[in-house]
Amino acid sequence: MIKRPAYPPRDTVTVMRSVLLALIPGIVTMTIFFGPGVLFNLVTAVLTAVAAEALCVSLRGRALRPRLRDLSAALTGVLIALSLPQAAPWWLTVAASGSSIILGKHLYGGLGQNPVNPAMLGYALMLISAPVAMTTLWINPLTTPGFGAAWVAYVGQANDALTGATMLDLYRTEFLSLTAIEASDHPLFTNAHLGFIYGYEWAALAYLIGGLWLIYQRVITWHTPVGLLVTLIVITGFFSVDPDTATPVWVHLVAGAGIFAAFFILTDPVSGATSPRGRLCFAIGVGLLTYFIRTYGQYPDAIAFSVLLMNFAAPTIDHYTRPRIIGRESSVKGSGGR
Amino acid sequence: MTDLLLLIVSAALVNNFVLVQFLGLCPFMGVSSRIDSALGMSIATTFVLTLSSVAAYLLQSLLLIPLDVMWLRTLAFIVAIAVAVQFTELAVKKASPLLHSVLGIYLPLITTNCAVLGVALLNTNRAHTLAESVFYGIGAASGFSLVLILFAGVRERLQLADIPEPFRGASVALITAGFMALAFMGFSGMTRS
Amino acid sequence: MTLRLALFGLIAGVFVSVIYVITEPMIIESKEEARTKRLYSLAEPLLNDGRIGNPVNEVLTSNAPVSLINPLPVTPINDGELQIGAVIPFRALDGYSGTIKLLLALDRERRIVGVRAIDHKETPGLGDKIDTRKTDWILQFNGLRYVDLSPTEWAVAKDGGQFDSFTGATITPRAVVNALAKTLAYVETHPEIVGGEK
Amino acid sequence: MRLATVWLDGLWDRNPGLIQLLGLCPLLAVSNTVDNAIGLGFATLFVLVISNASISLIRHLVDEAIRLPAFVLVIATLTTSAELLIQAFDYPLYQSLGIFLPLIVTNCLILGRAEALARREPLLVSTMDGLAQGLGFFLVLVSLGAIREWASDTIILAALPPGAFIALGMLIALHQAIQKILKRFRSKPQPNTQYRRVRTTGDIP
Repeated sequence: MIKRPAYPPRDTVTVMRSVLLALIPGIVTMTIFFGPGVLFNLVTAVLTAVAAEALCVSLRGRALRPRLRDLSAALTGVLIALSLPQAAPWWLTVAASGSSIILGKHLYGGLGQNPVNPAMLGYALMLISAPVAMTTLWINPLTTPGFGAAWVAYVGQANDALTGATMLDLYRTEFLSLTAIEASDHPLFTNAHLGFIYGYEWAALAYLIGGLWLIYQRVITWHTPVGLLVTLIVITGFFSVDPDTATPVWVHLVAGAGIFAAFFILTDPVSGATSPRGRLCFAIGVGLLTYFIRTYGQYPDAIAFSVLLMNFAAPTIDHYTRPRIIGRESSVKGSGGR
Repeated sequence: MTDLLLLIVSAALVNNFVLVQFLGLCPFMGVSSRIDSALGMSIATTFVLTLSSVAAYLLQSLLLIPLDVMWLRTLAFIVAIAVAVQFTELAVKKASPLLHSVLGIYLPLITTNCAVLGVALLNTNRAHTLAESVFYGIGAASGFSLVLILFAGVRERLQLADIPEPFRGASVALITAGFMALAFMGFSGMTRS
Repeated sequence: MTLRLALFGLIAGVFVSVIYVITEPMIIESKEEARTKRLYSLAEPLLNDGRIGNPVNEVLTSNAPVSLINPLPVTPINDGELQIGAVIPFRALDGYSGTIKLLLALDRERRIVGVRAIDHKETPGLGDKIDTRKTDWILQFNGLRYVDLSPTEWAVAKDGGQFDSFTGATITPRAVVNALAKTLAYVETHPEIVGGEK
Repeated sequence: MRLATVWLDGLWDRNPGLIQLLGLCPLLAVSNTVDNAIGLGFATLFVLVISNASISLIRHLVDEAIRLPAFVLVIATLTTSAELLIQAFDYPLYQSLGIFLPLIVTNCLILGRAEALARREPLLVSTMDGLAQGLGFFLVLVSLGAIREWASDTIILAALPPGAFIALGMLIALHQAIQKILKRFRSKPQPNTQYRRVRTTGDIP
């Protein structure tokens, strides 16, 4: 195993390997509850990502081996696979992963130069382009499919009985006429172990463990995950005065991509803000936007949009929070004036 | 009051003037290579946009409708905008020469910023009242300013990137603006009007 | 120089005015033709015999559903002197993204001739399938009368009704079907709107 | 020879839509369907040709002080006329073009050609330039419309705002790639790219 380094690891391969290792508990839990579709997605997305990376690098006539060995394409593949619906057909995974790498990364010259998070860009592109597949093919963890059923979904004929909308979506569409008590009679709540939502509770816990390990390893700092999760808890708590009309706090926290994103998506060092204060602003921004888009927007899980929006805000945040080098610029912080 | 605030949110985020309604793209692409110049352009545009919203409303309700010459609308509005820009320039010059040296260069550009004429036309198309016109103008201007400044920040960063040759310059800028429009689609459907 | 500019302005004004005077009658005709064409695609069978009358504002009774605006602008369709049907606007207030505006054409027996969504902000690829430019979903109501089904059957299949919704969106088709049913129920009790008798 | 350059510039080398990035607003907004694209393309072409011609005719009558307002007046007059004519002959087109029909007034391309060329050149060259630039704009608008309409059957994104930006960005990349290949075959060096850009879009320090 990797020892706890005394200083933050600078080398890309080490960082990527740590993040991939930290995702293992999440992948295992997801597979247990949501079936082998998770693994199909994973293999497809990683293969597509690596192939797209190889294609782009060789088209530009650059050296191939160092790019493939740094694992960054594979990590993008894993992240996009874990964000997609578990009963996604193969073409959706291929398109999402391919567009992440080609449009999100190599259009801007490859590793370290992308202004937005490639995985979230791929996700958002698919959500707009194939909204039916992206919103209806989520596996209901109470009816985990076997290998056969998962394969059938993978080739494009998902069984309606196994799939549906996400929990966040159900709150927006189906639970509207119910009281909070009636809504919590949903089998996904009554079967849950930790009182959250069946299946999602263990997945969230697994991502949390992986994420905490990353902080312990000093691969990521606490600012981003704490910023996002605290903001999400505070704002959803603030607005859930009337439990009959508001989606409960724990659903916001556990049912969507909240914890996964807090540790593995927002922490992308390239497309986020750079200073600790900037990262905190970035994460708080994502939290606020997520709440408002989830509550009032047209598309269900808002993490991807919020991350993209804050990615675009990151350079401006940096512009105003970056510690200035003394003597180089007159540093009137926050005013931007010259 | 809530309605008026929603009008701002709608014009600034949900139906962002630049990224959703495609207005004011020329300055958006032209003046967004640095945050500081974007900031100057934003302030100047916000001022003129609000002023011309009011001017267009008055022109329409005091002149065009009573005389029943609505078909002269385009002609009348563009003249009003040109006058508003000229007026702003003079006023700023008198009030603060310092401000004029900062904003002066942006002012002539604003006459042909289609967002300014666009906001006037949309106000009349949607039969906005005076208050609604003003708030719609403010919303449009803040939406324009927001994306202009954010995009300038992104473009400062892109200048350092090793972009593949055919995509350099306008191509990558437009595609990135497209991704920004994609992110703004998260806001779609937020105001229910 | 200002004088010269004013002269330019004058010439411009005169030029535009001349064009306006020439085109004005054509514009009125063209506008009317566009309106007829839009109604024609909705109420074709009725318009084979009938002609579009002038819109009238019908004042509704207090029990009118929210799907109808009051007073209701009704476009009658006449065959000679006799009214053989009407086109009425209605709306569904509970779409996924706000109000969906629709048009409904009924014959004098209150049979649906056509329904169209004319303005909505539903999600592209999901809720926008109510639009005839995307799918034919909304054509399934053609030929139905309100009394052909029981009130509980006037609902989407998910709510135990007769009408299939489309994959991915529940809210939008539900909103349309419910608003349509309420509108039809009201017209059933006020048949004079479409030129019929009780 | 002079006219050949005018045509080559308008259609390819300095295409208004792909190189000068003028008239971006209508280009992106109205390219959702081919019909709209053709309608607005023609309207713009009409205004551009006649405005170039008339500005060339009055070029000795205007001096520095009233140049800009006079040009705007000419363009606004022509735009209003185009608006009225389209209403008279194709009302549904008028409705689907919405505010982008009156917004031809602020299309930087038109004022740009007036400033850069028509106010100095004789009638024939100015008219030809208007035709060439307008046709260049028309072709980009219609191809963008065709691409977006065709792609939107399978990719919903193509019909939506982000699709417009991305499709135009891709077209520009294609143009730049082809231009690079063409460069190798052309014997004479490229025309000076430091053209005087119109103040409407110029990059400001």
